[in-house]
Amino acid sequence: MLPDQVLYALEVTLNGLMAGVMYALVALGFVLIFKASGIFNYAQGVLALFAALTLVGFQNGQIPFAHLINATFGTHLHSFGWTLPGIVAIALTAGVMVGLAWLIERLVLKHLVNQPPIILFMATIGLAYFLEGLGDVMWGADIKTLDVGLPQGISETVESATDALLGYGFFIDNLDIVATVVAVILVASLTIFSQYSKQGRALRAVADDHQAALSVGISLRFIWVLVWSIAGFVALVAGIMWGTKSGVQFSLSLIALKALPVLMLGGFTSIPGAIVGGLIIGVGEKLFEFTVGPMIGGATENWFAYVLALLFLVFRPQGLFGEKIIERV
Amino acid sequence: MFYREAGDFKTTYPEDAQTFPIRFDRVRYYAVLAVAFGVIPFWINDYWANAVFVPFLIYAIAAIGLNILTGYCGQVSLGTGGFMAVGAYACYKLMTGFPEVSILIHVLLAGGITACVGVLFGLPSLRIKGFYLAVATLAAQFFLVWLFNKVPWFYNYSASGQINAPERTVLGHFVTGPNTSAAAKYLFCLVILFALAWMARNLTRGTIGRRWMAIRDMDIAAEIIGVNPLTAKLSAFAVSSFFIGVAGALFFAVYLGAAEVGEVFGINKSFLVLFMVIIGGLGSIFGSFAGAAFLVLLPVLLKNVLVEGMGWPTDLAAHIELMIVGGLIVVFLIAEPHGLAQLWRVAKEKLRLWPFPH
Amino acid sequence: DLVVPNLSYRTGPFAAGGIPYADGFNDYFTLLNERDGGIGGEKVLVPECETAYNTEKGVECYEATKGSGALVYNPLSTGITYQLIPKVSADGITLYTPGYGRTSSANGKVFEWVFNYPANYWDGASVAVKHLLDQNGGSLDGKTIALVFHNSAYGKEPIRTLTELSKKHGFKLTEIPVDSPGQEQKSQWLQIRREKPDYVLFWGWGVMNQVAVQEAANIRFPMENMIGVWWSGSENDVKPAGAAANGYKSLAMHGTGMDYPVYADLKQYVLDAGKAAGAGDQVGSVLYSRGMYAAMVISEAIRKAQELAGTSAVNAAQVRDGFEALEITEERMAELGLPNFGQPFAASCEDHGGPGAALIQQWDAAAGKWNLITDFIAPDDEVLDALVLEDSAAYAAENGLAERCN
Amino acid sequence: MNAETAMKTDGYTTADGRRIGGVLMEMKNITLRFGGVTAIKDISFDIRDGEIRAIIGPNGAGKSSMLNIISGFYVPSEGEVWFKGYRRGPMKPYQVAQLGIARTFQNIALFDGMSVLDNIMTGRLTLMKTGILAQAMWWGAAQKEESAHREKVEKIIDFLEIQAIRKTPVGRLPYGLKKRVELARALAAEPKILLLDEPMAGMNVEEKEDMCRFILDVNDEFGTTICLIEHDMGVVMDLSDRVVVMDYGKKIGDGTPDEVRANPEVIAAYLGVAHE
Amino acid sequence: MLDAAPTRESLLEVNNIEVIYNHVILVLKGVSLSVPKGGITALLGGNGAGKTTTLKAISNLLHSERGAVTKGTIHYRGERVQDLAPSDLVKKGVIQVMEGRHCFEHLTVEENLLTGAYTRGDGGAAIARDLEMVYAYFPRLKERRKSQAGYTSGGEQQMCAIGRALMSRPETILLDEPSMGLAPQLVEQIFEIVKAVNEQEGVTFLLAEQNTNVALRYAHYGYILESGRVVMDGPADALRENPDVKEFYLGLSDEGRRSFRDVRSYRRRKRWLA
Ligand SMILES: Nc1ncnc2c1ncn2[C@@H]1O[C@H](COP(=O)(O)OP(=O)(O)OP(=O)(O)O)[C@@H](O)[C@H]1O
Ligand SMILES: Nc1ncnc2c1ncn2[C@@H]1O[C@H](COP(=O)(O)OP(=O)(O)OP(=O)(O)O)[C@@H](O)[C@H]1O
Ligand SMILES: CC(C)C[C@H](N)C(=O)O
Ligand SMILES: [Mg+2]
Ligand SMILES: [Mg+2]
Repeated sequence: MLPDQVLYALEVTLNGLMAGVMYALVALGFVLIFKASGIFNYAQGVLALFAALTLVGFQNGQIPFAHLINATFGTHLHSFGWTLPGIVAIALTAGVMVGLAWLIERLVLKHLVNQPPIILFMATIGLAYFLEGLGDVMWGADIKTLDVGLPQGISETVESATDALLGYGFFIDNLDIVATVVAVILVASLTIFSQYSKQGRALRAVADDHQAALSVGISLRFIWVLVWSIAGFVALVAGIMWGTKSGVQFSLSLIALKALPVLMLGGFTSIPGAIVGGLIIGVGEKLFEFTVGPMIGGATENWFAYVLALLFLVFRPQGLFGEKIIERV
Repeated sequence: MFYREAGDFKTTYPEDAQTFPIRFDRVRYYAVLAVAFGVIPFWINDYWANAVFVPFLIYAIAAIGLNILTGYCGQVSLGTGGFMAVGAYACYKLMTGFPEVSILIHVLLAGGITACVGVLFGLPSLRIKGFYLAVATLAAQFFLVWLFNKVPWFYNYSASGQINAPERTVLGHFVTGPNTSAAAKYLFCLVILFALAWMARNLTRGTIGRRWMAIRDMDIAAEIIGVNPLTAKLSAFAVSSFFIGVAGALFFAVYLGAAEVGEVFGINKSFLVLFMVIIGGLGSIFGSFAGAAFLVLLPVLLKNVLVEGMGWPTDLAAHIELMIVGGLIVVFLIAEPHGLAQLWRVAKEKLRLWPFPH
Repeated sequence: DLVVPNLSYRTGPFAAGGIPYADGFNDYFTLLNERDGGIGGEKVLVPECETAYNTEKGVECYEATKGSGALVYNPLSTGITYQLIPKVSADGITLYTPGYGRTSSANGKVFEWVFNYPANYWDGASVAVKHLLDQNGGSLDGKTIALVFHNSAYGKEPIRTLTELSKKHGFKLTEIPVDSPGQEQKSQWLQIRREKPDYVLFWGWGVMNQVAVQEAANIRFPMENMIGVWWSGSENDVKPAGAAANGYKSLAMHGTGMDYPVYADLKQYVLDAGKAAGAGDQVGSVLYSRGMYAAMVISEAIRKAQELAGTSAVNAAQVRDGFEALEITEERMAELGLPNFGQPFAASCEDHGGPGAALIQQWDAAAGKWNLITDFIAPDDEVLDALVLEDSAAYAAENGLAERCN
Repeated sequence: MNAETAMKTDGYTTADGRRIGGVLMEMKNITLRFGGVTAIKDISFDIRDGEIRAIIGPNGAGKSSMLNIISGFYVPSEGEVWFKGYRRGPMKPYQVAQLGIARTFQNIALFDGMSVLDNIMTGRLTLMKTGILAQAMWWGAAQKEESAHREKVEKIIDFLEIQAIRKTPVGRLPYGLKKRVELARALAAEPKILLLDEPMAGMNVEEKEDMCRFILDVNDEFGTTICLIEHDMGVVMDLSDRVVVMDYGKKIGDGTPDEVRANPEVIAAYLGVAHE
Repeated sequence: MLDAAPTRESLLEVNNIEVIYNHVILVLKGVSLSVPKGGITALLGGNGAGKTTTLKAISNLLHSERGAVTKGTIHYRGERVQDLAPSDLVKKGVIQVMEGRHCFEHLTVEENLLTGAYTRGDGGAAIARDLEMVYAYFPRLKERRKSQAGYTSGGEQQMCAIGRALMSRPETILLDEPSMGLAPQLVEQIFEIVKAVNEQEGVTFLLAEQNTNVALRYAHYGYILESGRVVMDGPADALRENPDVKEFYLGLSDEGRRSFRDVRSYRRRKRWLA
């Protein structure tokens, strides 16, 4: 039998992998948009929050903007009084995300064609603020429980299996297992889409040069609506996972910060990079917290991922699978 | 023809290189100075100082600092909050360690210490570029905040982990602590801002500024024509961090009086200052002022209008405020990606032609 | 008019807790205004200012509202409290921080303007340990207790007391910090799963609460061995975990639920009259009750001040005197429609901290309610008093303050 | 070998009577590979003091890559670069610039955010010395230095006739003027060798004539050695003293314009028909 | 070379347009052009004359540069096209090859070419055939097909940009300085391609060129732009015979071509309108 410390480390590693998958789900949305437009979309986290809020709102039959309406008209509206099954609510929310993508293109991106990346980045931060406010005004800032029927809690199967095998039952969260399956499907299908389809090629062209893309007849509008819709859908998936885990409320948007180091490590433009980066970061930070954390006072996870990614970038400035930064004169 | 430069001829190069080559601008500049130093201190009260002027002055320093790094040298940094924390904690340690030394020296030293830390975290910029660098600077942000939260030496082992600014005076007037008068706070920050802004202007119009801008616009070409990227980038990190450190020190010592690192110097601060720089205008000192003023005033204004004016519940007002701020940022970027400073320049160009359209 | 600003947070990461508290706080004053025409005939104004639980915004709110004749502040944040202590002392405005804030401000000799009765964090830590002592036949020798805490001024508060108590009772204390906001606590709970502490004490707030309860359930930590502070014991914190949260315990400073006579009035004058501060769906919840409790104490202090000053239009200094002379008795609470709601206490020049007793409540997931499982348990003053003296003395020295009340 | 003397000894006189000095720069057996692609294969040639040396060849032949090697941006996979008689060790591009090698770029590389004046001033960065503190204070030294260099730059501005656009941000300039500003920036460095990568692309005849004039004058007045890549054979043949011809990374010709023009291999690979 | 006489039917009609950048910089001051169907029309003029701006105004790429057409109209096949999205214009058959190449750096050469076929719906086989055609025109591209465009040489990028436009099977191509940076042989070759495509496929060309000499040899009609105005236009052969054009744009004086070395003084440009 393996010594305890090794078993613990193994358990931590496994859980790190699972946490990594959860990060990757968020990172994926970033990658998509970056790949397709060179925009570093800070609003991705808020998009996930917004999706989750909308989902819960639909599910519980909440009346959107009830608070605002009540404050202005002195009414007492709260709920339509119905509850929807999870799958219907998810479909409706996906529709909302497409609408949102369309609006974002209309109102924001369209006017910022050909601007330097930092301006676009700032615009997405503005967008993040706006959406955060909108989500709260629409659905209220109180905490909500999200339940679309995903299993949660320790996986008995894994525990008993490992217990029988190693004499120590590993802890794995059922939700994480579901997340892994979903992430694998997402990554595979998105990779195929972007690498081998005509639209995928157009996405990458747009990221390189807006003007040139326009000049060959690629419709930025279409590409952007498409890609923001997909990113919105990915955000919805991330929102469901994280919302199930920790409830739907403001902090959900902060998961974006967990996704950034993943992104750096994997490379901003690589879909598989998001998942590999996620795994490395997940394992890295959990193992670090497990081994070194206790010696230096713990709570290292917030920065460790970043420092790890930073050190890595020093050796490979475009991340693991990112496109090489072209340096020519 | 409201705005004219005709008849303004320069006969020497220094004259041509001055900050406000046009007489009209120069006059306006002196007028602003006169009001800032001669009128406002006599009129200011606690509310105006704390809600508007002091934060504006301090954020302006930070914004100039970040503008040097991001606007002039092209290195996007999201670590501003962390660097401000360095300034604040350095200042705190100095104030408590050497109570007999003047606070002014402490503030400047705090800037110096921040500059050193900034250089350290600037080192990766030699390899890492663009958004990769921007995200990488978050490592500084999170690590520094963690450090100050974790190592009790930094907060003098206080139970809560908070730091409190002891009372200090300059020329016999309190400038820190609860007994500080509004005017003293204001003037102290104003003087420092004035000196730093002047220095920033000098740096950016001279050789070093050109090095920075060359790196910003095209780093490879810059290196080929003889700019050493190492010294250029690191000097930008150093100068920028110095400014940000001073801002952090003032923010803690003069404005807040006490601080808890994760709260005050969190990532939101980084974004806020970056916003100021971008809304104001990248690569423009004036823009830093404009951006700081805009983002300090806007929430105050919105709060007053929405809560007091329209009587909305605070939460609704706060959410709507968020929407408005976010929306305005987007609108501004669309209207003029080069910021308020550019808007101002275009307005001047139009005025010059006025009443003819072109 | 009497101005009692409400520095609340209905937005940001901690809104879920801030909203019910602010609702309770506001509704109680609305009740007084509607039913009694205010306090002593003076209407109470409660201008609200949004802090988002952010210290900087909190200070801004303070500065923005203090000019309007504010009498007392209750910012609902330890961080903001620390910032405001020097400011209120300079400005001469009372700071009331029930169940949070700087613990040593219980020492009225040093903190003239700050009150934190009826209980503070050190009391809480001590009560929790006492409860565990009771359960273990009076000895915790050889046990381990893990403290899972919000990595901020707030979360760090109990550490000093617990360290002291661990020496006294021979248990081993493990500190496990969680960075704000704390929606990812996997490593912390894996650590707990590995180290198997006998008990977990929990100092959380915001999303951190739900995640911790959920994760504790996930690793099948026995819920009845986990005790949260009173800020980690609201319905919001346990409901998301569903049945798994059953048996989770937390401290409480007061009763909860709709079984108090005051709710009849509240319903009549406030809720049904459409004057409720919030959506009205929080009434009777733990945090709503707490907001109401704070409002009740403040209004009683003002009443006392009016009595002392002989005028109903009291100023900030007079209100402070009211706080210092305040006495809340069993009878008074019954009169107010809150019989047995909280512990009776009386303040004095030295004592701004109250008796510090607390209850233990336990979550019944099936019934969806908190059950009180103990009576008020008094803290271990023997240990605490010394600590309070030490900490407040340090503050006095730092700020060159002379002791009062001598 | 005493390179210094070798450099001084040989030399030649051009058809129009200019005296060309010894070898200033020598490329020895340069090979450059990018992954699988070999951009340059074993090329050697020299540049003599005071001459106008052209590099020509079809697209993708490796001409720009050669300039990049000279200016230190690419490191040759094999081979040596000799400058002023010494073998140049591994150097960063900015160190090469400090040796007195300035250049322009095929895809204009101006600093878009700066005015024309500032762009040209950047050319002088290698010559400016005041410290950061002095600059922050704008003390005498800093200001004096600034003015002195400004004067030099103004001369170049006059010389290239771009006075009118001095304060215009370069981003707004049309292509041709940008090329001229780039030349000005390179000239401002007072280089020993000036490397020009297609300085006349995108110009009409008239503008090319102006540009030629500038190049000749620089060469004449300042004695600057010039190494130039150009696709306009008229310009190359008229201006240059000697021409290197590259094709697919190999050198296929080297000599005076007349020799090159007559070289059948060059005609086949590049010129197509014998050029006028 | 002027044997292929274009039809008289005008395909593209630019009527007195004015363009302003950044709300203040007036660049085109009333430019009118008419591009006949099936013809090759050249747009000539010195640096900064406004050739690029004119082409961008036609293809609607201005607004991404903060420029706007503030006056005048642009009609394509009699239809007003000013408010169309650039991609719709491509669908209508107008494609532009931008000045300064603008290849997609991170895409391989082949992928670059394929993006050119983005708007086409006529199936993979046809696209593959055209790809072979482009490779036949530019063998160099075939060699570098798997390299990222960002790492190819200037000339290779230029070929890539032109090939990309051809891939869209356009009706009209707007070519901005196609000869820039290309070896002389290739310049001729490109114009031969232009001619071939024009003659065999009836594609209409509007090209902005600095290389007046070549341009006028291949074009049917020419416009000369100066400081944002059309200062002269006419059939190409007529322009070639014009003494001013000869002197200023073709570099020919009465004695024929001068050596560049012999230009001893800078020549003051004669302005038709200044
Ligand atoms: N950094 C690089 N990575 C990969 N390949 C490169 C790189 N730089 C140049 N090449 C390749 O080397 C070859 C030579 O390129 P170079 O730019 O030197 O050509 P050139 O002679 O200047 O051509 P042109 O006249 O078209 O500018 C080209 O095929 C190019 O694709
Ligand atoms: N984005 C812009 N902002 C401001 N001015 C511009 C902009 N683009 C071009 N201009 C100005 O418009 C004028 C015409 O430029 P344009 O690029 O159309 O000339 P061109 O004829 O194509 O010149 P070249 O042959 O050098 O390419 C120039 O004076 C230039 O300064
Ligand atoms: C005041 C309470 C709501 C608890 C809070 N976390 C604090 O700061 O103490
Ligand atoms: Mg080249
Ligand atoms: Mg052009």
